[in-house]
Amino acid sequence: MTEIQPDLKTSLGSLTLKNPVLTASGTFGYGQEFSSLVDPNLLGGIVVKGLSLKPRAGNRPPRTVETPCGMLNAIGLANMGVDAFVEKRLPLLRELDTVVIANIYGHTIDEYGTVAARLKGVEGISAIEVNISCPNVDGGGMAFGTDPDISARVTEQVLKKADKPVIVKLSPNVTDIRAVARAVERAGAEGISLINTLTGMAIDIETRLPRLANISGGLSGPAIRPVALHMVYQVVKAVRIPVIGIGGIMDYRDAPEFLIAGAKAVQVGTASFVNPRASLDIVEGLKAFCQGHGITAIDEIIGTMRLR
Amino acid sequence: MTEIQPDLKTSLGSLTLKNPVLTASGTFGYGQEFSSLVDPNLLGGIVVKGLSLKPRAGNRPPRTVETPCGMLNAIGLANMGVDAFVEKRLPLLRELDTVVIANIYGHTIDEYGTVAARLKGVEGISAIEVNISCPNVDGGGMAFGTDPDISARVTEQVLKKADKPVIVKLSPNVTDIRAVARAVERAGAEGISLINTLTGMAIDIETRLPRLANISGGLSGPAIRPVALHMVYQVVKAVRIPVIGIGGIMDYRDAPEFLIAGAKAVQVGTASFVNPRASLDIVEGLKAFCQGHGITAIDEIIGTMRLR
Amino acid sequence: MIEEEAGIVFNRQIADKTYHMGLESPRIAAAAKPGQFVMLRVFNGIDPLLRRPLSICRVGGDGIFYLLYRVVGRGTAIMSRAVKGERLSVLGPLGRGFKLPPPGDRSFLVAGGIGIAPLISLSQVVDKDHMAFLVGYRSAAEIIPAEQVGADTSVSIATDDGTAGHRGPVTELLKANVERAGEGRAIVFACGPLPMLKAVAALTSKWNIPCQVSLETSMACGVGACHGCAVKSSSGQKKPYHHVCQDGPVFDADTVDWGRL
Amino acid sequence: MIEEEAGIVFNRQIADKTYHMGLESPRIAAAAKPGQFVMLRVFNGIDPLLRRPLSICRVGGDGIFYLLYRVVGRGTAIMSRAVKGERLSVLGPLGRGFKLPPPGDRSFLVAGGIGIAPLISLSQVVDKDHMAFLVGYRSAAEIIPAEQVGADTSVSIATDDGTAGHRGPVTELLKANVERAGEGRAIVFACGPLPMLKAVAALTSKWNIPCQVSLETSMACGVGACHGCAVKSSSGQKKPYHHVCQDGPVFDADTVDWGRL
Ligand SMILES: Cc1cc2nc3c(=O)[nH]c(=O)nc-3n(C[C@H](O)[C@H](O)[C@H](O)COP(=O)(O)OP(=O)(O)OC[C@H]3O[C@@H](n4cnc5c(N)ncnc54)[C@H](O)[C@@H]3O)c2cc1C
Ligand SMILES: Cc1cc2nc3c(=O)[nH]c(=O)nc-3n(C[C@H](O)[C@H](O)[C@H](O)COP(=O)(O)OP(=O)(O)OC[C@H]3O[C@@H](n4cnc5c(N)ncnc54)[C@H](O)[C@@H]3O)c2cc1C
Ligand SMILES: Cc1cc2nc3c(=O)[nH]c(=O)nc-3n(C[C@H](O)[C@H](O)[C@H](O)COP(=O)(O)O)c2cc1C
Ligand SMILES: Cc1cc2nc3c(=O)[nH]c(=O)nc-3n(C[C@H](O)[C@H](O)[C@H](O)COP(=O)(O)O)c2cc1C
Ligand code: FES
Ligand code: FES
Repeated sequence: MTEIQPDLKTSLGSLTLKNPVLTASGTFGYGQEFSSLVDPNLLGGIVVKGLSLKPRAGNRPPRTVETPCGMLNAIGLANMGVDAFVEKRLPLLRELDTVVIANIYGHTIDEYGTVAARLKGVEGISAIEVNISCPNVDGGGMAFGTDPDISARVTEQVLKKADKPVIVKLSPNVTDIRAVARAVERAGAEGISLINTLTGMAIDIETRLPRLANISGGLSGPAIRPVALHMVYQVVKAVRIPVIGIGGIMDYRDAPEFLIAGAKAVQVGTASFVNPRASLDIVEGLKAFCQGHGITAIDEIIGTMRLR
Repeated sequence: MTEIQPDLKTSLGSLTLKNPVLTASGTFGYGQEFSSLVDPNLLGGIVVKGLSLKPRAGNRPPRTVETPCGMLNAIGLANMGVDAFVEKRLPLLRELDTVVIANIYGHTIDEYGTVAARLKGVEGISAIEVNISCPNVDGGGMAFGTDPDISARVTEQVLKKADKPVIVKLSPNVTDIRAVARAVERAGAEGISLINTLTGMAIDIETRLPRLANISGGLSGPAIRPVALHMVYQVVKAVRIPVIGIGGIMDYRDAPEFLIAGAKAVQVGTASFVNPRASLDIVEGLKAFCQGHGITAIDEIIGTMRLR
Repeated sequence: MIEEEAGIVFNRQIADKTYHMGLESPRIAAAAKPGQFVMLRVFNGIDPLLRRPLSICRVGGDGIFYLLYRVVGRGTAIMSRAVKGERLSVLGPLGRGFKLPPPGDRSFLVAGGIGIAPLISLSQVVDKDHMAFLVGYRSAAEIIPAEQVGADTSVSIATDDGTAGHRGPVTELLKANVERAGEGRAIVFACGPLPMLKAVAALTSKWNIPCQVSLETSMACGVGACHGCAVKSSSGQKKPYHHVCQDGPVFDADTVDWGRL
Repeated sequence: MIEEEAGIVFNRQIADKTYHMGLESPRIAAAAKPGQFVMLRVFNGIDPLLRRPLSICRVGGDGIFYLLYRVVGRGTAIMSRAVKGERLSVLGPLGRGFKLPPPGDRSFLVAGGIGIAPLISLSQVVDKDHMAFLVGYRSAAEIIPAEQVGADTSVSIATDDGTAGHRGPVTELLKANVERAGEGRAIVFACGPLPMLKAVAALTSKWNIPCQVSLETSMACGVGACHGCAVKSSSGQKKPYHHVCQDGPVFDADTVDWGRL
């Protein structure tokens, strides 16, 4: 075991990351909230909170509730809107020496395109991550991302308006994640990230009220990791574009599971709430893991799951 | 708080249960394994391990692995076959003064019917629970239960051959659980139970082998409870037939969540491994809960979720 | 914002279901202001998963800060079993604390039960000659010995059942105290259960006296990253929702939409 | 099968990463047979969720039974921090233990590391005059003081690195002992890592000596309800898979398909 510095670089299509650890959208604010504890420059990248065309107030509270090894959230995609983001938050993010990815969503297919268009020519954003898990207002409330065709149309629309690499973030609440993955690949996505949250709910048995004002919400955290890992594994086998694994990654031992399953990078979400330094700890843990196993480049473990 | 004896009786279509707590298929063996610790006569009912036409050896080990607040299993539906069950296990089950439900599955739609036919005229079984979560050999490996039409056809086939009430047990690995629920209701199911396990996997980062020989398995335990509760809530609103709630119920505080969401009964699965007396503790806990809240009959809380 | 493993200096029960804990963290102790809080990781596992928000009750000169907490669920139950010497991860100090009144103003500190916690530290910095510290409990059994946890002023008590002090809600004490004080600049600081806060907010609004309240919501991150801790702001505020962890936990009562709480 | 909260009588480290725990449960102690195991709930939460299977190392006359365990992961780490007086839920005794040889038969007990646990209780019931107890370790640092945990016979040690006893695998000790013993009815009992068990099974099969092995698999229920603990049986057996928790954990070596383990 020599103390070599393993090469943690990884690539997502045309994007190169200094290491495979990003923060997940909606869990790291706009990158500044944790900056006194985590130097974002040491991360592979930051995915900012979902941006919509107009500012959104979000859902009524309560918006979060703890569940076994997880949490439900129904934030309701509260955000300042894409224009305010570019004006107020991006200047600071631009100073960073790491990849910044803008997570976007819309209420209609067109709106997805419009948000992407607002980011056209804007400097300091390396890629767009398209959240297709939000309810499709035109489509009766089921999420865009539950239908391969609509997922593809959203992807095409964003690609038409965007001047940056487009990553599509899939919803796990589907029968066949591979079908959605293939559809967005065919539509031209440069990468796929998954999973977003599983839909769930909780009830207060004393008041008989749902614990979230929105009734249902998105389940995240370690509880969902096995589901996330399986979907990542399935999608890696179904498409050729790079995959980013997300879901319940808490520490450096969880991240390699996703890499071994074939993900090129991972995103850390809920873990940042529990341990604000989680993403950085994972970068450092991965380095030590490589050193301890004589791995000189993280690439060497990606997609290397063996079979019995 | 008077010490009245609350009435815990509940009904599932034509079936009456002495209380709303059953043991879930595959987690309580054939009812005898735990009998020195739990008197099955005190439970609302027992659902036996899934029965197939022929005996099945099951998957290669390892078959189980622990995950955050949950476990994955890939037992592979190991069982002695329906005929051996009737001959060897049923005689003892027949002595019980509680509802015994036979959980069945097939590799083809026809086979589902054949298994049901083998239970025709057989005494000691109160109802059949049809597991439609197993991979559809004819259908490329996706489970029968992921397609509303096939789910309906399985239901019809079983109904054609069975002389007992038929409950269909749904898979949660679908985009729209309501569509499947409505399809099996239309096909004539007398009740619906849900959820079966979520598909998941885990990888050993040292050996880079999947932790289950089968690669993927079914996630159960408290981790999945929020997902289960949400699906139960959705299905209750979508159908008129009774719904049995299953998924991560560990103690008496979890069961009322499902009842309040509208389930007429619950099944206790993984909890029995952690606490063999879990099902009985839940019966007793429900009784105390009713007493503590001035509820004279458990019926009074079913489907009483309030909205803010 | 500091995150570190703080050693438990002591952890003891001081009233029914109520515990007092000292944590050694010179950096957090040095930075804390009255009304701020910490996010505490109650143990080193993943269930329960999230940190618990707890007000900084008091800061000692010795690099120790103190919590006062009531056991209401799993997290606080785990806390209550922690022993001296254990180290717990603390993130803090967080949020905006109380804005202090100019010296000479009369301060009325109004607590309901465990709501006394953030007001203890406030009581140490406001002008003691013009302060009344009023605490309501359901019953005498619940009384938290305020002097033992750092209130170096005497506290007036109200109990719902009359087993100690004034019989009736603490708002009646507040009314009496404010009336007795008569004219002059005054301010109310309140922390406690929602119905109490609503009543205090309604009274101070009627009296036209400024009022600062410390609010509680469920929190996932505690630092403004998740947008989980929203409370509706009153009309006329810039944002539709305040974030309790960043904009609060202390708010001017008239900036909050009490009807939606 | 009994399920009850058993009080910890002691819990102490006795070798590198290895602990010895006494649990008071007169009913389980009274019912236990050598080779049986318990399913232990390492603490009262839901993560880690499942019980841990552990062999009953020894039973005292005083209603206490003893475990010998190695810290390998989260559950055993939690166990190692438990203190006297805590109560842990135990389910047991479970499974089928060793079938005892008729008196006069020569017994060879072969353990690899922590595999010594079930053999300790066996050593107390087989004919001491015709027994050899052989234990292999990687290194001297790992040696578990067998007499301290209840072996009232002397133990021969082998270490891979030669830091104590015979240098080499414990199977070499076994070979030497069996050869030295010469003709006459003999039986081997083995517990330890899989490669060791395979080697022992191969040797005894060659020698045509009966061999009983205690196997480990992951277990969810421990009582035959989940079908999780399968190991492939050798051809000619009635069932395609044994269930370790019910049919074992002790098996006749020739009933197991070693190629598929
Ligand atoms: C800014 C702030 C300061 C606080 N200061 C104190 C204090 O000084 N002393 C004290 O005893 N309590 C205080 N609380 C309340 C305290 O956070 C909760 O009592 C505690 O989180 C309950 O955790 P539990 O695991 O015991 O309960 P559970 O009910 O098991 O907790 C489940 C979840 O609900 C959340 N939760 C439950 N009750 C509350 C609540 N009242 N407010 C916010 N989240 C809640 C928990 O954080 C957790 O995520 C404060 C809350 C906030 C927001
Ligand atoms: C019948 C039987 C008897 C045993 N007797 C002993 C004993 O006396 N002393 C002792 O130290 N160990 C014994 N073991 C092994 C012991 O069960 C494991 O070391 C222990 O479960 C590891 O738990 P963990 O949480 O520390 O490790 P983790 O790796 O965190 O456990 C994760 C999961 O894997 C399972 N697991 C991990 N290792 C094993 C293993 N080797 N066998 C079975 N399941 C495993 C755990 O039970 C748990 O479900 C026995 C195993 C069996 C099946
Ligand atoms: C509070 C919260 C807010 C989130 N907001 C967004 C969002 O705006 N856009 C998005 O694509 N995903 C959002 N997510 C999903 C996460 O990015 C991530 O996909 C999910 O939480 C699973 O990862 P985890 O288990 O590591 O948290 C949010 C998650 C949480 C917990
Ligand atoms: C080991 C194991 C075996 C199972 N076998 C079956 C089965 O044979 N048939 C079936 O319908 N469900 C089976 N299930 C699913 C359970 O009945 C239940 O639906 C699921 O575990 C969720 O409930 P829980 O979280 O309470 O365990 C099995 C579950 C486990 C853990
Ligand atoms: S708790 Fe996360 S933003 Fe306030
Ligand atoms: S562990 Fe469940 S059957 Fe053996």
